[in-house]
Amino acid sequence: MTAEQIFFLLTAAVILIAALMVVTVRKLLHAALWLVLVLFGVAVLYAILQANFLAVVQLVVYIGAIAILFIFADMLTRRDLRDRPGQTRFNWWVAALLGLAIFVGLLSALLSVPNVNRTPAALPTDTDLVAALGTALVSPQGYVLPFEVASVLLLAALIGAVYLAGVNKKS
Amino acid sequence: MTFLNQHLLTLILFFPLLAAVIVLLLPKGKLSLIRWTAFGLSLVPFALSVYLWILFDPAKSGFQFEVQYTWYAALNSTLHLGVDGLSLTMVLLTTLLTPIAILASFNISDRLRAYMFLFLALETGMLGVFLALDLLIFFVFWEVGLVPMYFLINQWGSEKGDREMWKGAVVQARNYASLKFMIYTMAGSLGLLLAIQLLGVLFQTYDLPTLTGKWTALEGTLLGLPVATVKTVAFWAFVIAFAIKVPVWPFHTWLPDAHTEAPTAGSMILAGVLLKLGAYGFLRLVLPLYPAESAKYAGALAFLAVMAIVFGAFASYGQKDFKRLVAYSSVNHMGFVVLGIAAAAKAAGTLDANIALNGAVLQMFNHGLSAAGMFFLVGVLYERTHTRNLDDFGGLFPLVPVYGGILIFTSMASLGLPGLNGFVSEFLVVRGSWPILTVYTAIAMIGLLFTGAYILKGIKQVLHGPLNEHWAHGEHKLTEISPREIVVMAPLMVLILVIGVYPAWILEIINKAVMMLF
Amino acid sequence: MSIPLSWYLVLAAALFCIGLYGVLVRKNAIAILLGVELMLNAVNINLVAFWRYLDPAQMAGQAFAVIVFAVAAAEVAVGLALIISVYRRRKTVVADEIDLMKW
Amino acid sequence: MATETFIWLLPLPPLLAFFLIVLFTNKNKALSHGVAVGAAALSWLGSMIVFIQALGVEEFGKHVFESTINWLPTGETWLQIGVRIDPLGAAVLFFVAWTVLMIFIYSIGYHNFGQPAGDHDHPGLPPHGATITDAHGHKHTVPSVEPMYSRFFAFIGLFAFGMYTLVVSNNLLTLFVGWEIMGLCSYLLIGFWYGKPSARNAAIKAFMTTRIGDVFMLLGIAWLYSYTGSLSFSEIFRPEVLENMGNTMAFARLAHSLPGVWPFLSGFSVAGAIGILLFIGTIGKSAQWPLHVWLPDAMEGPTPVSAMIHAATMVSAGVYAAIRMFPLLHADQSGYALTVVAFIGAFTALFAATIAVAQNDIKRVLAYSTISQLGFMIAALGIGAYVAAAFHLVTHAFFKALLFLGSGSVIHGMEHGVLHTGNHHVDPQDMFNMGGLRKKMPITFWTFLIGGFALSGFPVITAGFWSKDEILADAFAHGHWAVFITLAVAAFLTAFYTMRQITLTFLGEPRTEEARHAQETPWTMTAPLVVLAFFAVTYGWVGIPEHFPLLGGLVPNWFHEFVGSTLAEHPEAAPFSPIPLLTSLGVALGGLFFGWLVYRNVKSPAEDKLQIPVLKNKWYFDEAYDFLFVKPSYWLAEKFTYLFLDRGVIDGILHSVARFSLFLGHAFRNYFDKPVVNELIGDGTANLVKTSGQKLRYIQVGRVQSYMLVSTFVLVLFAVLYYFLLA
Repeated sequence: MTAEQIFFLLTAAVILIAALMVVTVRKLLHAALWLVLVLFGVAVLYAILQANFLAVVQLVVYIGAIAILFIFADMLTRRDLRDRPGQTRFNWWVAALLGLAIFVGLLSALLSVPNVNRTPAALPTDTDLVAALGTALVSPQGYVLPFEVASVLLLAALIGAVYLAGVNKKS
Repeated sequence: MTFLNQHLLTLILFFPLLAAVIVLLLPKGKLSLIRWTAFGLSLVPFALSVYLWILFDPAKSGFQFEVQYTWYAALNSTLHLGVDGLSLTMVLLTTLLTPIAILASFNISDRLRAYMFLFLALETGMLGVFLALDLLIFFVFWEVGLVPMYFLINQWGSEKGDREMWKGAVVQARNYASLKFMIYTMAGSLGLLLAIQLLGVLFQTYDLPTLTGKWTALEGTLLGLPVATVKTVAFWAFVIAFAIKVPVWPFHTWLPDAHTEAPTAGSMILAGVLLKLGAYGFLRLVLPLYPAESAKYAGALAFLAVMAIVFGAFASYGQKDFKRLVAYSSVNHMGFVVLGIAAAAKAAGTLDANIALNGAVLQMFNHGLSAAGMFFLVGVLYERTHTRNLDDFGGLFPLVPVYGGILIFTSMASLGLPGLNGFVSEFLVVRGSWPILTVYTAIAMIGLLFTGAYILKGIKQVLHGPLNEHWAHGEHKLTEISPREIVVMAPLMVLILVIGVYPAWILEIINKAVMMLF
Repeated sequence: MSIPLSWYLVLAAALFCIGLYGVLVRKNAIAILLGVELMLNAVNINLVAFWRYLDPAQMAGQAFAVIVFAVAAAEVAVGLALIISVYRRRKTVVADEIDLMKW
Repeated sequence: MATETFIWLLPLPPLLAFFLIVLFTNKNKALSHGVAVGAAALSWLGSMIVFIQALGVEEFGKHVFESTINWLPTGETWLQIGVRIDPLGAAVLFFVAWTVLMIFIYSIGYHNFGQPAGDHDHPGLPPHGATITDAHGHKHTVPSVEPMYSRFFAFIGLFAFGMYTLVVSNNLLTLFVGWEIMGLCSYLLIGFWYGKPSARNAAIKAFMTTRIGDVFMLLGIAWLYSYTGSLSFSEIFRPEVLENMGNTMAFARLAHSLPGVWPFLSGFSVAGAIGILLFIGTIGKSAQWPLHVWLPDAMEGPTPVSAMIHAATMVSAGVYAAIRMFPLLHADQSGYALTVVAFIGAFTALFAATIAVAQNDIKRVLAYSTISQLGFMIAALGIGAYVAAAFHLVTHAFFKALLFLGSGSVIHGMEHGVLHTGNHHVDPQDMFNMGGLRKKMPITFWTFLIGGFALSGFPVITAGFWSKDEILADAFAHGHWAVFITLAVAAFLTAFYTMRQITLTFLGEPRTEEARHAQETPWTMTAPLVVLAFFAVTYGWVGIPEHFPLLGGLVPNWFHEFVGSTLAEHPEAAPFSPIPLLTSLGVALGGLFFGWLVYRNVKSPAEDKLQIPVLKNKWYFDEAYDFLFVKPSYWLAEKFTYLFLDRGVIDGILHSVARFSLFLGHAFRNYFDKPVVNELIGDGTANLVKTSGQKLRYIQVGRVQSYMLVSTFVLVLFAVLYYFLLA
């Protein structure tokens, strides 16, 4: 077992524990903070995988924007659940069983990938991976279409969010 | 010019449809604009078919001006058009009668655009049958022609009159007539469709020239039956479809109803062209495809033809309704066509058969002229008096001398007076059939005799007699035939006379075609 | 560098199922969205891992990971906006109480 | 221009006149009759030129004028039509040209040209007279002009065209064309005053009765054409063709299958059968028994003129056609065909003469007389007397035309009288209303007398004597006793009723006020009478038999030589015998004498002892035909064919099909569609869905997570199923 593997297992443990906390803690604000930890762990994984750009984006977008958004939303609505007893629905065990079943299914599916215990492929030495990603995203031979669709989606989400969350002054 | 020559048939066939659409696009209220546009546009196919007539080379065998377009490749059916002397005559008749019929319907103002649209669409339908050299196309146009005529009878037919089908079931006469016309013809064509499909599936083509040789040469078994049996069944399927259309006795009873209830121009086209579709079917399909069966069953066909001639004449004589009288005369006259065809079928290839067929085809053309004229004249009277009952007329001659003269002239053509066209064709049919079907021809003479009887009855009941005071004065005053109506009659009368005096110009083309075909 | 691919896959599967569990059992609508985020991250791990282990020259894995980011951002934005909007009207963020369309 | 080409033009002027009048000049009376008479004159002139040229040709019978053109394409060959003038044609053309021209001229006067329009005249009714005021203020009623004056000339123009066409034809087809066109004109002219119900019925009767004959004739033509491949006379009368037709049995198959049943019919040769079919056409056209009924009624036409067409020219065409077909009839080996012809002719001659005796209408007497005289010709033909038949045809045409025009003149004169007295109940055609007209109408009287004597066969000077004598001589010479006796009796009756007519009309004293005021007719009417009277006398002299006592040989028997040369075998003139001569002298003079004797003092029909009902009523043929044919055919047409067969049976079957379909439809709807399809399947499904939906809606709790739970559960379930069942 190499150091790298140990590091990976530690990170994985952090991620999973934090994730479990996210779905179980009573206080939503704490859950959001646990989520930050999960996200951070994932960023570490990206780094291990040498997807440096994504690791940075993960930090900036997820932790910096999305997680903060959750915290704000929680604060805006926190009055509500403060006095209620459980944060978990009555049939949590059904969900847990189902989750377990799906986990088994996913495992059996994922692990049937040929040569599943392979080691990483060699990185191309002559190219800058970030530049390659950028080119791939905007070149017609690459993924400009999904990219553009995503940008349209974002725009739509932007407008939609403003419209939904904004206060309608007339009513 | 090259374009015109190469696509002449296509133009003739589809121009009326184009014209129909154009008429539909005109502003609604401009009645005279619609009338004149429809009339003017309908002259174009006529001009084209006259041009076709001029270019046509009677000495060449086979079809001329052939064009073939892909149409339904999956079924191996193509839009294959072509003319020979037979179809050329019919095309000329159709394109001649349509403008005349349109001119005859200038008095219509109710839903005029739709009326003219149907008329022009009808022309395409009829021309399609005459021009098609592909069985499926033939059938399509055969059915297409029904629809406009159905609506013309149903919507613009005579408004008065009921028909009791059986005790308690009284329907409006024009509904009854249009439905009977439609259902009867369609019922007849079911067998035709099946038989066509049989041929098409068997040979993987619907092309008539290709099929003819293969089908007639077919031997052995088919569908588990001897080919001869299958052919006999298919033969009768064809014959019944066409016999209903012609119509041959006893399938004729739709005709008096439809002709009587149709609007004047509708009756003209119905008698002038639509009936010819059936006879044309006999000539174009039945005789070439079933030479052996035709010869075998010619006697039966001749029997039915003679019944049509005799009973058609009798029934016509027994009418009190002027239009119905003329309608039954069509049964009588078309009987001669079928008699000629039967004779030709029995003795194909002989001189007698040739003469009989010449007569039959010429009779088709001639009946188209005289029947259209007669129906128009009945319509002229009906439009003014709103009655067709012969008992209401009588003594009209002093009131409408010009009309009377024209009526007598046209009646005489219908009667088969020598010197007018009807005689030539009837003489040829009788001459051709006599050595082949002697007894039937002799019996048919009873019909010829009663042709005289009903024609004279018509003239007597309408024109002759003491001056009719009812129609002579006041609001009922009968007005003389108008210049427009004379213009409608003029081309018909001229052709009637010209063919009667010198028939060779048209018979030469028919004769050559008949010689090559059979 | 000798972490097998399967480790990533197992991790991603586990994360996904935890997220799913969160989505299914949490009462708070915001918490449900948190679960969704977990699931999306699980997917992204898979995408990047496959990119790295199969063919790094092909940028498909990374590119779609980027797009998943975008979708996640959009989802959170709209989702939270909806929740806030509902909260303003009904004074609740409990998903089970937002049941106007039942029956 | 070659004569052959010229002949083509002969029929055209009247046709042109017809179209000119119909299309352009019908408003102008003078122009119309000018055109018509001019056309008739042109044709007359042309005919005379052709006739004279024909006389100049040596052996004209072998070198006829003939010209043909292609008319109808029939396969590889053509049906040819053409013109031909041979000796028979020339002889007929001669009298046709003269009589036609005379009719045209006569018509001007008869229709009162130049008189004012009538007070109450309608087109379609005879003119009733006009009232005019003269210079002194007196009112007179004068004859008024015919309202349809121009139309009349158009019709007779067309008629003349038909007659000329028939005469110049070299083939049966154009002969038939002319024949039928005349039939049409006959119909139009009989029905000229279509306002009179009797006229319109008579017109139809004439057309239909002759059409019966025409239909048979058409069959004969078709048969002849298909047998010989031609219709031209020169082709079908070639000796080898005739011999072939004469020796071939017509009904061989019939005779074979029914041996001895119809020996008479099966004995016919093709030539005989075709000949008889064509001859039936003649029976109709020439009004022979049993198709004679139309001709007397045809007198409903404008009095003398159309009557003349129906008595002198058109009906002669029937006999002409029969004479033309003589070689065919003669070729029949069995001889049955000629026997039939002889029987019909002789019977008609006698039969019609008996009716003529009892008629009071001046025209009807002449009509029956015509039937009878045509019977003479037919009988002559039947016994093989070809030339005699043709000779009587020509002479009869002249004197009968004369008599008819004369009778028209008489009627016209009487109408003057009627207008004068104003008593319109007096029938100007009834001979018992006349009497003593010889002083009032001298020209008419003398010409009528000549015509009457010619008809009676007054010896030596009249044409009728020579032609009738020749027929009797032939019958006697060839031993046809039955025909001889029958014709002799008929000739006696002829002389008798002719003298009765002359006596009642002209002799004695006027029996009515109207007859007293009768007037001679204008020159346009009397001039034709004089012309025709001339021929009625002189035409006989061209055919005096060579062996006739005293006169024989003074003039060569030109007619016999000329017309006889038409046939391939020149017929022998009958040898002279005193018995037929004495017979014809006896019956003619005797008949005339008795006619005068009996009727000189008769004043009214009541005193007429010969008004026997059976003769008066024409042997009840009209009634019998009405009962046997007309009424049944009407019943057959309306009741049986239309109402029973078409409306009842055929439409009944169709309606039954419709009814059965309706029944099926109703049954299907009521017993399958409604209970099974609608209720069980249609409504049932809906109800099932509705009920289950109502039950199931309670699981729609509106909780997002519950839905997700369920869907996840199902997902897992399917995955498990997939895994265990399919993978």
